[in-house]
Amino acid sequence: MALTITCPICGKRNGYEFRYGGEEKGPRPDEKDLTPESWCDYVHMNKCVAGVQQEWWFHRDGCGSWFTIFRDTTTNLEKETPEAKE
Amino acid sequence: MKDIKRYSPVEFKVTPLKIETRDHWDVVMEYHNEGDGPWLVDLSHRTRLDLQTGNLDAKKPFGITIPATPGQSVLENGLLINRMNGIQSSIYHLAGDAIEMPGETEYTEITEASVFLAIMGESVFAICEKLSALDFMDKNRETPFLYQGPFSHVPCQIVTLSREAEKSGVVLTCSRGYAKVMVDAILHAGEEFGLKPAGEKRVTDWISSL
Amino acid sequence: MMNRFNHLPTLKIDTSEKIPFTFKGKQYYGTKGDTVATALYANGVRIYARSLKYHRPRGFYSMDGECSNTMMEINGVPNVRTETTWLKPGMVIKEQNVKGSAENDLMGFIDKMDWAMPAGFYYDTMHKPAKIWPVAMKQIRKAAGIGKLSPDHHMPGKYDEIFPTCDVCVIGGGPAGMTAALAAAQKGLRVILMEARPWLGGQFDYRTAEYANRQTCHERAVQLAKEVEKTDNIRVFTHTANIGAYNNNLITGFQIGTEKDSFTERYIELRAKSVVVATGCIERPLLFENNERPGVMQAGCALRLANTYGLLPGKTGVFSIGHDLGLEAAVALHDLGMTIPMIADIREDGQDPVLLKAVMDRKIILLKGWVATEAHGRKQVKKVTLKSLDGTAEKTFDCDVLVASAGFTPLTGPLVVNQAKLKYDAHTNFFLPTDLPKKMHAAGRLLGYENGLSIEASGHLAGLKAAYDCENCSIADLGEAKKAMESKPGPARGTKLVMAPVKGRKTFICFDEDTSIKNVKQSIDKGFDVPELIKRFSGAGLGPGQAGIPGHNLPLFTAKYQALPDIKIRPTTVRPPLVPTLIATYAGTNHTMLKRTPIDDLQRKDGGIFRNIGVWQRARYFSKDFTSRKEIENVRNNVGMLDGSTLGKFRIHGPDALNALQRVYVSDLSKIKEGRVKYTAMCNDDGCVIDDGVVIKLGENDYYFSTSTGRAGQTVEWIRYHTRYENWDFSLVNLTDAMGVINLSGPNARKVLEKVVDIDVSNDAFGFSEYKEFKVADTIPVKAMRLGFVGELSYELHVPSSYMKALWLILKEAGKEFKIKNFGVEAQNVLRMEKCHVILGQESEQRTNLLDIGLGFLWSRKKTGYKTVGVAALTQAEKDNSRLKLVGFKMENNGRAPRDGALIVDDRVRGHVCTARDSFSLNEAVGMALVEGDMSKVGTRLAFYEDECNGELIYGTVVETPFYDPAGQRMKM
Amino acid sequence: MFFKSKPMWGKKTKLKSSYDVVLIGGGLHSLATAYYLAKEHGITDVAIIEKNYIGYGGAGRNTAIVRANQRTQYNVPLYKEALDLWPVLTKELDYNLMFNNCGNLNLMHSEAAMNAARMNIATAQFHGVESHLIDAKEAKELVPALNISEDITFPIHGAMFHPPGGVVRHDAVVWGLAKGAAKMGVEIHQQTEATGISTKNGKVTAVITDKGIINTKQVLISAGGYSASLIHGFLGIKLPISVLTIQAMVTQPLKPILDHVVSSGAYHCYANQTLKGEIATGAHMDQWPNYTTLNTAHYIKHQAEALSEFLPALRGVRFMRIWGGLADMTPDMAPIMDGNEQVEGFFMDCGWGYFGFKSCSAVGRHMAGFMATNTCPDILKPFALKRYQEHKLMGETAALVNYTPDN
Repeated sequence: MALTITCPICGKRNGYEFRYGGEEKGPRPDEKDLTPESWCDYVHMNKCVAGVQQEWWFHRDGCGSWFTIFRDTTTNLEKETPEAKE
Repeated sequence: MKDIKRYSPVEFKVTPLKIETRDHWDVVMEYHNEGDGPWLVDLSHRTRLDLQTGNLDAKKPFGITIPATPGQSVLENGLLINRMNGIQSSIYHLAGDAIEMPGETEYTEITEASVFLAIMGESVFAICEKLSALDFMDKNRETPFLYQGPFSHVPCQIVTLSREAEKSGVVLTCSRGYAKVMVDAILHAGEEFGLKPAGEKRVTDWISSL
Repeated sequence: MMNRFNHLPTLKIDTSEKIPFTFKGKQYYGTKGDTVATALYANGVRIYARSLKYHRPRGFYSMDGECSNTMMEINGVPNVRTETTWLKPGMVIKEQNVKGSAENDLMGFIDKMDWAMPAGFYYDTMHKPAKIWPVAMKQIRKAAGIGKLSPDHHMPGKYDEIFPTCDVCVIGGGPAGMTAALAAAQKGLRVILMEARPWLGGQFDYRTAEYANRQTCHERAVQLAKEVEKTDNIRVFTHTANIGAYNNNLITGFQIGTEKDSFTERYIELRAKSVVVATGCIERPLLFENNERPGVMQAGCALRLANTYGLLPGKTGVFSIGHDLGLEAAVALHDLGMTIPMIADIREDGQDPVLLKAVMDRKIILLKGWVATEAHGRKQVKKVTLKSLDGTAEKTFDCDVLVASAGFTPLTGPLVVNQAKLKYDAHTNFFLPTDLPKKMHAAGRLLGYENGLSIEASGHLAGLKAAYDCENCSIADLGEAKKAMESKPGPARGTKLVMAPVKGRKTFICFDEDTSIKNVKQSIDKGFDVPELIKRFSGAGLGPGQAGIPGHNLPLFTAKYQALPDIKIRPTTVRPPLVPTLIATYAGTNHTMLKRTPIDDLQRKDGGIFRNIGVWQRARYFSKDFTSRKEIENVRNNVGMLDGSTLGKFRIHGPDALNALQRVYVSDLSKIKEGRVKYTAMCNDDGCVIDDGVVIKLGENDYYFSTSTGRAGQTVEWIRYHTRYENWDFSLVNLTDAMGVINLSGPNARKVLEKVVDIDVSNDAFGFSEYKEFKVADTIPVKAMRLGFVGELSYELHVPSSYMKALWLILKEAGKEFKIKNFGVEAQNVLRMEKCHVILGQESEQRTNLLDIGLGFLWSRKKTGYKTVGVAALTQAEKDNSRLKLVGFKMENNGRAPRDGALIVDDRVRGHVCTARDSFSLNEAVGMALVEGDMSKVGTRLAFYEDECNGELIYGTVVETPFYDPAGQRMKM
Repeated sequence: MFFKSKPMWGKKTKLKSSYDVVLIGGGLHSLATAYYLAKEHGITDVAIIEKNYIGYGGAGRNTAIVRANQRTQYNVPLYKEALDLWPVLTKELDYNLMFNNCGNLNLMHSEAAMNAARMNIATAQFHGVESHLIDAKEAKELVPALNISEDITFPIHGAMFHPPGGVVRHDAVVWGLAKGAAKMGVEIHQQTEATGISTKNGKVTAVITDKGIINTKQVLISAGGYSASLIHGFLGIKLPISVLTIQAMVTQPLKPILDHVVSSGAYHCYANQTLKGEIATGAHMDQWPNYTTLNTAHYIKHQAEALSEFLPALRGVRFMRIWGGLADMTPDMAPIMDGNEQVEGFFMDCGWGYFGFKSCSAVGRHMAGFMATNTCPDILKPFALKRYQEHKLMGETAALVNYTPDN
């Protein structure tokens, strides 16, 4: 397996240049509305999808951007859209 | 007070032949026995700037238009301007008279943040290939162009200035703290091709030939 | 020494040049171009090794390292495949895994003990009674393993690495691979061609049969190779084994250097847009009793011994084969002088008529539908029994070579490790790749083609498909190539798994692990009914040959034994590396990339003892006294200088700079005044402190801030991460390496500074927690802060890195009269501990938050609306009294300090010591510990349980903090 | 002459329409739970549902290292019990699990690391587990191949030496437990995939499989790396888990050269010699979730670079085979064991990361107790899912885990 990630700035690069930043969970919730459950849900809980998921990546060794991609966790290949299934 | 000196993080173990003192730096213009190339030159004393703003396209540093596409560079009057991303450019002063720091707050001087090296000569990409998986020969890129990526495991900015036979060469920067190990790694990789340290003059001549 | 042919066009040896080497302590000579195995063969060696389990004699069987038969120790390196290792002058070669010699192995008797060792016998034995197991285990360990490696083995040679990029990578330099490379190169693409042997040509290279139009295969190979070599945009890596293929076409391999190269071996990791796999075939072993007796060898092996290395494999050779290459080899070897009493061909029909005629012309007996059933001879083949497939007729011949080969096995490794699926194909009897990965193509013999023109047409087509992937080939061109391909003969019919009836007790399906077909049957009977499980249970395919011998036969046999339909025949998994690869080669150049501060050399000159701290190298001590007593006392009494350059340093500016800081820092930064230093902290979402540092306001929405050494690398990432949903306009510049930091601390610090600056640095003009910019000697620009981490009057001077040396030396000179000395990281650790200033990761851990470690005062509760990271967790956890709390403690009765890491216990663990020292400054033992909330009250007695204390506890008491200068006067003076 | 063989875990039977207990996953935790349900609680109407074959997942892919020198008092006793069970199980199952009690050396590369190790050692000793801090020279005496010179990236300061640890033949544990469980009536259904769990009024009623519906009141999901995805898919329960691929490999077999398990946190690398003579090594993980179990070139190179430094003799041996498995990592490096909390009758045993093998025997025993009595044993209580929302991470790791920036 050799992951490549497409950085919106630098293009397709070796996956090891990047850091994984977690499942896409939406914007930070407002702190005042957070219960222990909803806090935990946002901070710690994952869906662990075996399939295509939207997720964050940081181009650590490159341009320093945060961005999301769709990736099939069962093949480690990027997808254009969440539905793409080959 | 006695003479205050600024030091580059790079120290080549060869004898300088000609030294020029500039803004407290002792700049080696030429080393003894530089050979026929390829060469490695320390440019750490050369001014580098960071220009960063959400409004980058409105900026014209030193009257030069910043390339619109990230990864593209432009070389004009000895100044190399590299578009890094949507909001950021690096500016390298490669040759010519000293530049003055622009007054706007969007500029930050980063000369001291990195080690600045040039590798020149026909076999430069054979050397690079031993240290990085980045594709310097990518036909879809036009020189000069910028890579931000790992070189000898360290995140670098590498600008390919030319891929034309003996004019071939790159300049690269990485965190200053890596200077010694980076130079060692490059010299080690270049050994089989006869890579040798050279003085600033090689770069000045090279830049003017481009 | 055997006579060598020296006139064949296919030869790769130069008999005029002799190469000396040592084997079993004696000097021998090989010939230039020899492999180690062929040199030994030429010197009469026939038994190369003994097998792992039964110590059976083993000989030259294949040519490409398919099994461990010819593995030896060379120059101290064990398990070298001598068939694929070229002889070099002075090599020292030894046999392995023998008591005595391979010829006469004292362990040979084990071969007769196989009845006691059915598949998986270990699991059912040696554990009753329990105490025999440790004894038995020692014996097993001694018996297991093949080669010996000395614990102080030093690997000679130069190891290198390269990471090339290309458009098309072709794996395999045979006719299909070369044709593919040429096709892609003609489209203007950058092509890399990898070939495992030192020369191009593949199976064409050693064959003198006709390719087409009276040209021999060998001549064709030479012609193609010349064309490849003169094509500029094909880069050829010969003697380069492909070892891995990964998605997105990352291909790995390693190249063995020649005398001209600067490396012994080098690791190659390349990225290609498209890949063509043209790796060809190896031979599928024939299964019969004693099918691995020395003297039994594959057809290609016998042919190559003669044609490539000039060695006639033996005087008399019986052939039991299942393919035309076997017939071709028989004809060729006959012509070179071998007596061939008989060829048994498994096939009833389908032989190439030209070859049939050649066999007949030579009056060699050919029996169709016959097969070898047993090889005889204790150490070497002396005789062979052959039978008709129906078992009704039998013949026995004397011979010294038995060429045995059932069929071909495609080398699909690179495809399979890159996730191609294999499907059993009844026509070729191959596992053929079905779902090829994107932009990966297969060509040549591995698809079943045997006709030379077909092989090349398939190579050409694959080369164009690869070019198409690179958008350099039209659909029309592709269509034409496809048509050309279809006009050539299709894949050849392959032979099924055919065996004459044998019990299989000495019929080996895997040589490396001595797995017989009897063992496979036993495994299946026990419920291990799929090849993958049989592998695990019986060991078949797990040896150094990487399943080169059993890879094809095991699934076929498993299916046959269970009478499974074709559709259920499942191949075993292939795992990389596809060729065993030295750790030295994989490691390559192995650069260690660590950072040095701008005054690294000065610190070393001053006797600094360095340690890695994160990505940096830092001076931890300045003497061999690791208590750092002198350094500590000098800071407390005079003045010390610490290189703090590794601290993270950043500038943040732009319209939303303050917003970004408010998001990540727990303090309210809207209130910082210019000229002041604000100490604050960042938490993660758990409220756990991840970083602390200072923030300085340079102007409106323009700040300079510092981070701890460990966090510098992640700070930009962190701030951008936590603002990634906001469309904020702010700029971050990492100045960590741009600025060196000198920490000037101690009661004399001001006196030193006064000497080198022109401005007023009195306490009134430059007080605690204040920030100033000034120049030293009118030249060196300094950002100065008054801080108190070590608890003394202290200046933190931030200086452009190029000036660091100059300023350091100026201060050192100026401080001479005030007894200025270096201090290192350990001294700082103790000094700050006496002040109860925390170091993150030392006094904090994942379970503790900002409040737990006593930094709650940094949290500005009034600051709302910024979604500050960690605040939600702090609010929720605030009232939980069971959490760990950081406390200070002193030891009872002037006792010594507990060791760091000691536990605090009652009947269970209640906490642990973070840092504790016998303090020179205080003349008593003090420390900080994390304890459960109910034990955190001042006055609580703590019982310390140290490692190796044997239950003897020492005691201390929770006290008020800090220990040193509680009023904090010294740092403010 | 040859021993006559019989299928080790019984003839293949047809799936029934109901069982007292259904265990999803044919790995070690499931097999051990089944074994102890039958052995200690007399519950034998149990079905193990395995999509592939038993031991296909982590059970067959780990490098079989066992030890009990964890960091916290919650973990040490559990692993100690597991360690003590190997010889017991060998006897009970009449199957040689090949426990090689060779001891583990965990290398320390700085003064700070030595201090951190001291806390683990004190914790171990406090709980009656043997573990000692030794210096570099002593480490070299135990492992002569060790490079204790100063000129490597992470010079060795010493090691945490844990004599009771070692290596167990992982496949043997799978087959032995399966044999033992099957003998008492547990049914093992391989090539059977669980596709859902039915609930009614907050109670488990059935497990849906590709071979039919099974009515049951109790179900355990203990499917290694697949657990989190199944639990979310079947019941909508999200877990604080990231599923990563962890890789391991072996070299060609050698005569004895390494007598202990050697590991290094700084180098992200461990190595031990198997009974067959191969050097088994691994540890580095790619930090992004994936279910591929594929190996990476990056990893092999990393491993070679690390070994080249601290066990340089191994530069002369060749890597032979590499494979991958899944590790379901939690933020606090401690597992999640829970039951009857989210849904009545639903139990989970997951989040083991790469510790699942070491713990399987003891955990199976306690999970069996939990399921048989519907009362959580004290030893498992700290591992409940609720700890994450109560801000009570376990402390099994001191460091912040790195695989997401919001650790």
